[in-house]
Amino acid sequence: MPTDPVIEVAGVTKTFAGVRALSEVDFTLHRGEVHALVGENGAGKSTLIKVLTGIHTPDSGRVGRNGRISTIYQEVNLVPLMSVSANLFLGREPRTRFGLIDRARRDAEAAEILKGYGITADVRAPLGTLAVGEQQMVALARAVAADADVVIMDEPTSSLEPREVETLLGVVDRLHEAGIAIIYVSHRMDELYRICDTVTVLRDGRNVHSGPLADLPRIELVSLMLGRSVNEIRKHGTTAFGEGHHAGAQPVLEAVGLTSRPRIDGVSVSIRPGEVVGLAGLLGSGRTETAKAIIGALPLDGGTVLVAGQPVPHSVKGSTRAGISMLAEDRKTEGIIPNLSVRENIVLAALPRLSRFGITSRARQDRIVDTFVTRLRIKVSSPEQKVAELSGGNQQKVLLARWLCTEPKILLLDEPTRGIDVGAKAEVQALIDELAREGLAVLLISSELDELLDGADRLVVLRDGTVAGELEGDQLTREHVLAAIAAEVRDDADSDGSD
Amino acid sequence: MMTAERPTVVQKTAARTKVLQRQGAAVALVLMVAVSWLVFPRFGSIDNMRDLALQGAFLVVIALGMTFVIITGGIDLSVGSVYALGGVLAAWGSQYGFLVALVLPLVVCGLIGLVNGLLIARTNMAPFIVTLASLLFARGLLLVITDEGATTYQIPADSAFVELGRGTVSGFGYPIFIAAVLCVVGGAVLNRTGFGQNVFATGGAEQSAILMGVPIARTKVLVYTMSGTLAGLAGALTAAYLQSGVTVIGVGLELDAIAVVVIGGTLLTGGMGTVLGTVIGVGLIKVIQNVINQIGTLDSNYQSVVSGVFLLIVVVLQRILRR
Amino acid sequence: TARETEQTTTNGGPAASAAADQSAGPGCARGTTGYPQVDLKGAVVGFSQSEKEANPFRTAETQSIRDEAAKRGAELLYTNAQSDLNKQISDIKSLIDRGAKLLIVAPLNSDGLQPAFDAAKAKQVPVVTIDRKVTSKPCTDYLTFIGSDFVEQGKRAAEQMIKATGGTGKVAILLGASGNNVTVDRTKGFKDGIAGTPGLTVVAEQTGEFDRSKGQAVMEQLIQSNPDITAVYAENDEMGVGAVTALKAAGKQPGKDVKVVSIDGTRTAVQLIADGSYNAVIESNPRFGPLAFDTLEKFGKGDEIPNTIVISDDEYDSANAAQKLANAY
Amino acid sequence: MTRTATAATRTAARTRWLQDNGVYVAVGVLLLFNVLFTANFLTVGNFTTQLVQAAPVLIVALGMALVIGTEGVDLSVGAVMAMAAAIIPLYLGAGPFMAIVMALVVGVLAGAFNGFLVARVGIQPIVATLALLVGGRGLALVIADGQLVQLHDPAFLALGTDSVAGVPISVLIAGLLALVVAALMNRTTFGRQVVAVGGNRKAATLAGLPVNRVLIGVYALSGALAAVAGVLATSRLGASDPADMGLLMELSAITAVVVGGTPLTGGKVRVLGTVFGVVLMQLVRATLIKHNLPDSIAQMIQAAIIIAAVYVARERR
Ligand SMILES: Nc1ncnc2c1ncn2[C@@H]1O[C@H](COP(=O)(O)OP(=O)(O)OP(=O)(O)O)[C@@H](O)[C@H]1O
Ligand SMILES: Nc1ncnc2c1ncn2[C@@H]1O[C@H](COP(=O)(O)OP(=O)(O)OP(=O)(O)O)[C@@H](O)[C@H]1O
Ligand SMILES: [Mg+2]
Ligand SMILES: [Mg+2]
Repeated sequence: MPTDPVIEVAGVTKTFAGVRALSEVDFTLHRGEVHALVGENGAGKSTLIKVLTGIHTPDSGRVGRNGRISTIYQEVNLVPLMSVSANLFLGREPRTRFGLIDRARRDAEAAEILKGYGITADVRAPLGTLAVGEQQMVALARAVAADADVVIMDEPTSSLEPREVETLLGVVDRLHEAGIAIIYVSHRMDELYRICDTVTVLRDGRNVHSGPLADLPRIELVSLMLGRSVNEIRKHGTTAFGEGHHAGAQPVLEAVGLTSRPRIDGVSVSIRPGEVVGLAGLLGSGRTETAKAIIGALPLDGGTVLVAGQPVPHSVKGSTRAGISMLAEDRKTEGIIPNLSVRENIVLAALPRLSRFGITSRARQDRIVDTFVTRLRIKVSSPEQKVAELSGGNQQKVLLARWLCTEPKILLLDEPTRGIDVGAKAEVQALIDELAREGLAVLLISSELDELLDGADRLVVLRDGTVAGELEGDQLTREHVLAAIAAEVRDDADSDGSD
Repeated sequence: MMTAERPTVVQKTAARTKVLQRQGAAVALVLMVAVSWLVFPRFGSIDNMRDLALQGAFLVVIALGMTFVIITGGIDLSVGSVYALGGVLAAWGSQYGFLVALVLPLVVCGLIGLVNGLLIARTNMAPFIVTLASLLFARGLLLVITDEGATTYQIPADSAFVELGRGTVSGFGYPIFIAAVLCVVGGAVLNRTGFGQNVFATGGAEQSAILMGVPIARTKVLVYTMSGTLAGLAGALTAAYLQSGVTVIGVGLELDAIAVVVIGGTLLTGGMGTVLGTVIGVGLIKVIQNVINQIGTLDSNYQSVVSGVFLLIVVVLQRILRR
Repeated sequence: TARETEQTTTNGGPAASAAADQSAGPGCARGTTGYPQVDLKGAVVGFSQSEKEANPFRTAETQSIRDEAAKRGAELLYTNAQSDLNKQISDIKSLIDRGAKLLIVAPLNSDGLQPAFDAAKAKQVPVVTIDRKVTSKPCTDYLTFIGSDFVEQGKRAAEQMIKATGGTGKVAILLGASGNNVTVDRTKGFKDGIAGTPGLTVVAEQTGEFDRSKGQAVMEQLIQSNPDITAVYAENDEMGVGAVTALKAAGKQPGKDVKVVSIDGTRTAVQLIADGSYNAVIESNPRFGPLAFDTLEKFGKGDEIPNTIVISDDEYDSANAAQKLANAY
Repeated sequence: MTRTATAATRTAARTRWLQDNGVYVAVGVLLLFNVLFTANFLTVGNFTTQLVQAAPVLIVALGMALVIGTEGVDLSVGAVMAMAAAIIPLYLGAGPFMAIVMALVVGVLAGAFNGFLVARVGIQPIVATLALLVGGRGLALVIADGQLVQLHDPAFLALGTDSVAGVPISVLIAGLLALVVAALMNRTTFGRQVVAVGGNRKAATLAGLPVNRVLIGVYALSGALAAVAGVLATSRLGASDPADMGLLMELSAITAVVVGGTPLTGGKVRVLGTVFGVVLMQLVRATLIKHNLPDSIAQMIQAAIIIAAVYVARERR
């Protein structure tokens, strides 16, 4: 292993309005190594990265860089209104003889590059029209194409499904072979062990461990992250889901023939009380759209939604009133209200219920907020902290709390564990389990197959906006699902390398 | 190869929407012109067309700068005052020759724009309020220069500078050609240069743009400087055309400029917009004004009602087309 | 009209009596300019108004032109520039385009209408400007100017002020809109007028933008900080009326404790004189119709037209306000 | 969670404090300046004058603050004031109550129309309300036939001239409305929904909030408040003056709101800040007039003060 450091950080401390995000952190990245950066939500991973790249200036400490850095940030950081190719080449566009941007060449090269990442979308379309996962791939392509010495990836796979994860890991391998150093942040253990040479564990803003990864048993790594003993953790399996649930007989939610051209066409889903139904499919297969159609956020060309046999008016308000809640996939643009406090974000949807004649009651709000902050272990300095200041995972928990305090009958969860750490993930999964046991009907959308297989009692598989099949009981195996998801896609059969 | 092989239905719909978005204002303009032509015989006369184009030219120059500003997600309320100031400076400067008359307003107005840009980019103050302050400032400066408005500087009729505003090519005034050239250059800068890409990125998603290494601050400073300079240029051209530095012009002009940019399909929230759209927007506003005049008998109080209604129809129409 | 026949003197004279005595430079005749002859009857006459008819002066001005056109059997084309100079230029061009053979223009501003005059010249259309004198050349760029002498108005206001205050007092001036040459002239005239009266000092001059409520607001501030103000000169009636309201609210008796003099001649202000809470108003005569059409007719006949035709402005004070109330607009 | 009281955090806290309270400090400084350097400043009459003049601006600014809270802006407030002014003489025959009610109805309708354009048709607020800014004043002039109308109804005029316990009625009304709006923002679901819609409209929609109703409500409120301001200003003027009533009020109101610390980017409404923003701008105007500065210098000083006030209160990155 080469020992020449490309990044060297010593004693870095970074504080935000009284919150210490990093405290005396030492960190070294050597040329050509793939370095895992792990830790709980809010441990300071993203902050460390922003210090490394110079976005944040540390309060104290020394940052040494010895090479060009290129970064994929945690939230997709591209410009949605600009075209895909413009995003890919922003800042280094090919020029014509007159020094003007050569758009034809830019588009052609972009299409060529993106094909290598399995994206065949029109590169002249606005980036925002792509699915989140596709956008993440564009960000990846952009970072890689910048020919840097260091590539930093902050949770690059959190919005990718298995096939794209493979593509991405392939890219990492390629970069690794080319001698480029990589910092890789992820909450997914499998990935880390597959590709990383070394690991740094952050806890509460401190570096609690740095060293080779292969020597470190998985369980010990988790224990380092959480600061809990190995024994305590050993109880859990891959996911925190329990056995199947006892569902009621009559479906509480029936969505029949949902059609919203061109995204989904005749999708039907029904869920019984106490049942967790998983929605599986490739990126862009229309899972998010199905959930949005059910909640009434997508204009429908056809189809109806029934709750307990009664048709629900097609609007978010109507659905909410009927007892449906949805945790949106993209928490940044569709979830949090950044300038409001944690408390205000949590009670937002339930506020009318917590008020009398439109006058709010602070005491009732505080009670409910306290309950959920404790129950979901949301890491905040106070409920009055602005939600925008929380780490990604904690924001996700705030959103979950928002929906749980509306006491819904039906909960639609679009990627509920995206970007949250192992500890929190287990909690969320256990929570889903618990909620189902309490009689809630849950629709679970996840790009992680394990999560779907373990968590769902039944799987509805979508392909190109239509239902491609339903799997239950014995059929709930990896092979069956992959076969159903990607019936036509040949190269999928042998992509099962990640477990 | 320009595209991926197989555009999906989604992409095709998106493309179609884009065409309509772009042409919403154009469709409205074509309709307006066609109807006016039929209803008012004098509308289509060559004299009327020349005058329309000339009146539009001054606004186009200002709106061009405003387009850039708005695409970065900003706004520039100072252009009306800066325009008037530019005219006064040009008229004052004309006694020292052509070059002073032209350069002085550009420099001073550019400086005001630069200060706007610096304040906005470096201090995170809202563009609306910063440029509102410079609206007051520029008007104040104008009053200082003109002895509280008591002095109006005249441009000697034989000065070469007058030719800039009054000269014509087959009846069409020079300002029309100047505006046209500026638009072509502006369009190229916006779409075909790195600076143009930065303008889009800044307005589209500022935080992301920062992370992508776009020089946000520099881009903002540049667009406001540009807007100030162009407003100054429009003022100078107007002074040349009017042969004097009239002090009372430009009041409320910022709202006209914003309206035409938005009518032209540029998103007020930033990140999207075209120069051509702005030109079409100017066309629409000027045709509406012209048509109101053609009606002739309209009570002066009704004129603003009609303008308001027209404005409303155009934006609603555009909005509906966009769906 | 009935009002016209009431007039007697040059200065105190009624509305539409022209005093052509102040004409400057040589006259202007059709023969020397080469304009075609146009018979007023049946002729298309264009009138370009500068601002909305939202104040009494503009209303009376437009009405006077409309009435006179109807009386003479001329067809009147009308435009309103809505306070936009560029629009006034287009307006004038479009009037010519629509076939106006004679033009009456109420300029928005003294400067800046040159392109419009050039267009009229090119089409051989004579232009009479009213109410506000422009800096272009009479007889060449336009035919003649009919209107008041604003500096003179200011001077007369000063005379009335001296009379009302007895030559001593502290005066607040409510200025018109900044940058407007009416403001400039009326200020100059007034200051010249009181220059020889050392007892009168100007303690404040602030703009009320020709607007009643702004005049009121400014007066409220001034009377608080300078409670010893004894006179107000308002550059139009609207601000004067606003000042009266402000003075009353501050516990002063306008017209007595604080003398008020203004310029315009609106019904409201003249009524206030009659009621005793205002001291004097210098008229700014808006009834240009008869004079303008007379001038055009004379020009058509080939007579020589003076470069400037000063319309006579009446004045109102406590002695005559009640009788002349009907003459106010 | 680690909390440390380092020098850096203390400085941060101090700037934060100034950022939150800058407008109050500015008002204090300006008051002090006037007490020291302006003749006859410390009189009851003078303070009454300042409050009376500020009252209509404050009423409009309250509505504007709500609109800005939803990430909108209402350029039509001045035109709505003019419309209210134009309506009054038409109904004064049926008594002042009727006239005021009709003016308010017009204000609410105009505002709701704006709200409809913004919420349902999806037009950007600046442009949607610009249409009414242009057309509304024209409409007012058409209603009034372009003329200023002298008003003589003593009961209606009393609204502008009378006081209760030494406090002018218009000031009382403005103060009361400020309290109501403050309660609305801090104590009601509607208030929370306003900032939620302004903070992230998409998320608010997905959270099942009645986004359209909130938007229409906020614009209707702004229209209603503008109409109230129009009524008060008219009664104080003693005349209905649709041509000049509320001219450029939109800019004064927006300035006051922003100077008071409400960001134009929405998601936050500061009611007390708005009150002080209005007072600050009123004091600035009064100071400039009382010191008899020429218009040119006065405008430049106003510009500088706006910049300084907003600079202090700006959100730091
Ligand atoms: N801009 C900010 N203002 C205030 N606090 C912040 C800011 N950015 C981060 N923090 C705080 O710093 C701590 C570390 O956050 P960071 O985003 O680095 O966590 P992370 O390890 O990336 O978590 P995750 O896995 O959830 O993304 C958190 O407590 C967070 O609330
Ligand atoms: N705002 C949008 N405008 C245009 N097309 C969109 C938009 N949002 C999504 N799409 C397209 O609709 C299709 C389905 O959407 P989406 O990708 O959200 O489905 P999904 O199955 O939920 O995938 P994901 O794994 O990202 O949740 C995709 O092809 C995507 O490109
Ligand atoms: Mg992170
Ligand atoms: Mg999805």
